[in-house]
Amino acid sequence: MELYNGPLDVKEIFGRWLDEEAESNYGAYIPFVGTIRAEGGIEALSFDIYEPVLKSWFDGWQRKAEARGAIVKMAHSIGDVPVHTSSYISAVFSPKRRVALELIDEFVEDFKANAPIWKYDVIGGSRIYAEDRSTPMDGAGLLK
Amino acid sequence: MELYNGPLDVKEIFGRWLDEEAESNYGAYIPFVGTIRAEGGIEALSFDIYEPVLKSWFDGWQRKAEARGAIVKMAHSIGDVPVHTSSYISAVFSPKRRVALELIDEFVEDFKANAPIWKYDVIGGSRIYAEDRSTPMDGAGLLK
Amino acid sequence: MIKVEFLGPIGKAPVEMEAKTLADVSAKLKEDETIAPWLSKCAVAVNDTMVKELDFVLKSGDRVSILPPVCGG
Amino acid sequence: MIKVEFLGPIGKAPVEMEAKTLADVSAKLKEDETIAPWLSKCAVAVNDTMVKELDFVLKSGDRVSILPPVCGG
Repeated sequence: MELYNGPLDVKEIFGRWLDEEAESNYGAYIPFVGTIRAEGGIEALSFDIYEPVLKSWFDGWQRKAEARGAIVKMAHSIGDVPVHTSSYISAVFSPKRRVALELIDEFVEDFKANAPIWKYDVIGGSRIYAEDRSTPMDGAGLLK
Repeated sequence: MELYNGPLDVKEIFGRWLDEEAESNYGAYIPFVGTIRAEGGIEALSFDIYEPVLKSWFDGWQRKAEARGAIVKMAHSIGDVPVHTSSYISAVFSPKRRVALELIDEFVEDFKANAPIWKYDVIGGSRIYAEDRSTPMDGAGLLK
Repeated sequence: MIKVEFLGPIGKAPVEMEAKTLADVSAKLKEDETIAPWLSKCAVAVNDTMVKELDFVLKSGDRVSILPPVCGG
Repeated sequence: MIKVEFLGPIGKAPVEMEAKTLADVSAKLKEDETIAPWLSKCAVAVNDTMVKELDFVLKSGDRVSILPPVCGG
């Protein structure tokens, strides 16, 4: 798991992960690259991350992937990420195509639902919580 | 659609596709990279491609992707591809995560079932048709 | 004494309180008008482990984190 | 006269024949012992378009391709 201030260097990360697993005998490598879309007049998105819980979440996924003979990797931005640059890359390596296609879907969807990351629109220099696009985590409402 | 003699330059292709769509305002980019596994004592896999039908197949997928606001890209090797190098990359770019995750799965699975590409194991310098891993295309058996 | 911290957009400084279980934490946070509206949509971690039981027993020095709705990616 | 070509691993040179429909092609190919075993698992293209109808009408100069089981990737 890798966290960076500002936009990701997508090519460096993709290539380095490829090299890291070059001799691991995986047949399928599926990265998911998330890029900031120009919409709603934003200049950038901005992210807060709570790293200890993110690390636990990621370690749990690493165990789930290993149980299926695969591995997962992940990189995310902290702070401002301008439009048309990337804030998120996750990837699955697996011996088998079918496992890789299923895992990348589950991993990315659970990431959206449960990774402790908060998103803000940056408009006119101010930072506005993207409440309408945010999802309560599993177990939300415990203290209500 | 790109065809190359021998292994793919995965980093070059990944990076060039990223650059090509850098201003297209897609939020999700999912490549699938297929790498030759060391198994069964092979030195390499080798591929024959029938390009005219592959082109039609790919153009059909480009139209299906466009109908969902997305695009697809594809590169494949012709001839010998040594163990631990890559023979196949396909990719989806889409504004939306969900469409991208569904399309990459459908695109890769249909590729395996219907792209006119024949695979051979290269063992001791000879080329042996990978019959047991091959799939009859849609409509097979018409002349039986 | 335990410590309660508010993550991401909640924008409130940590508070310390006496609490034997998360139910006690819930009762105290409901008294805070700026926090009460968040509670129905927030998840909870104790010492960085997600917790889903309201009767979870706290000990002195525990750190309770309040996690509002997320949107990574 | 039409031309029939055999793709990938079939490893046979193209043949020319008279045929009004793909049914005629089928009848003639079944007479060839090296080709007959492939027919149940091969798909067919005419002039590079996949065809799924046995009564597909051929015209002189058409090119029929026999496509054995595939495995790209």
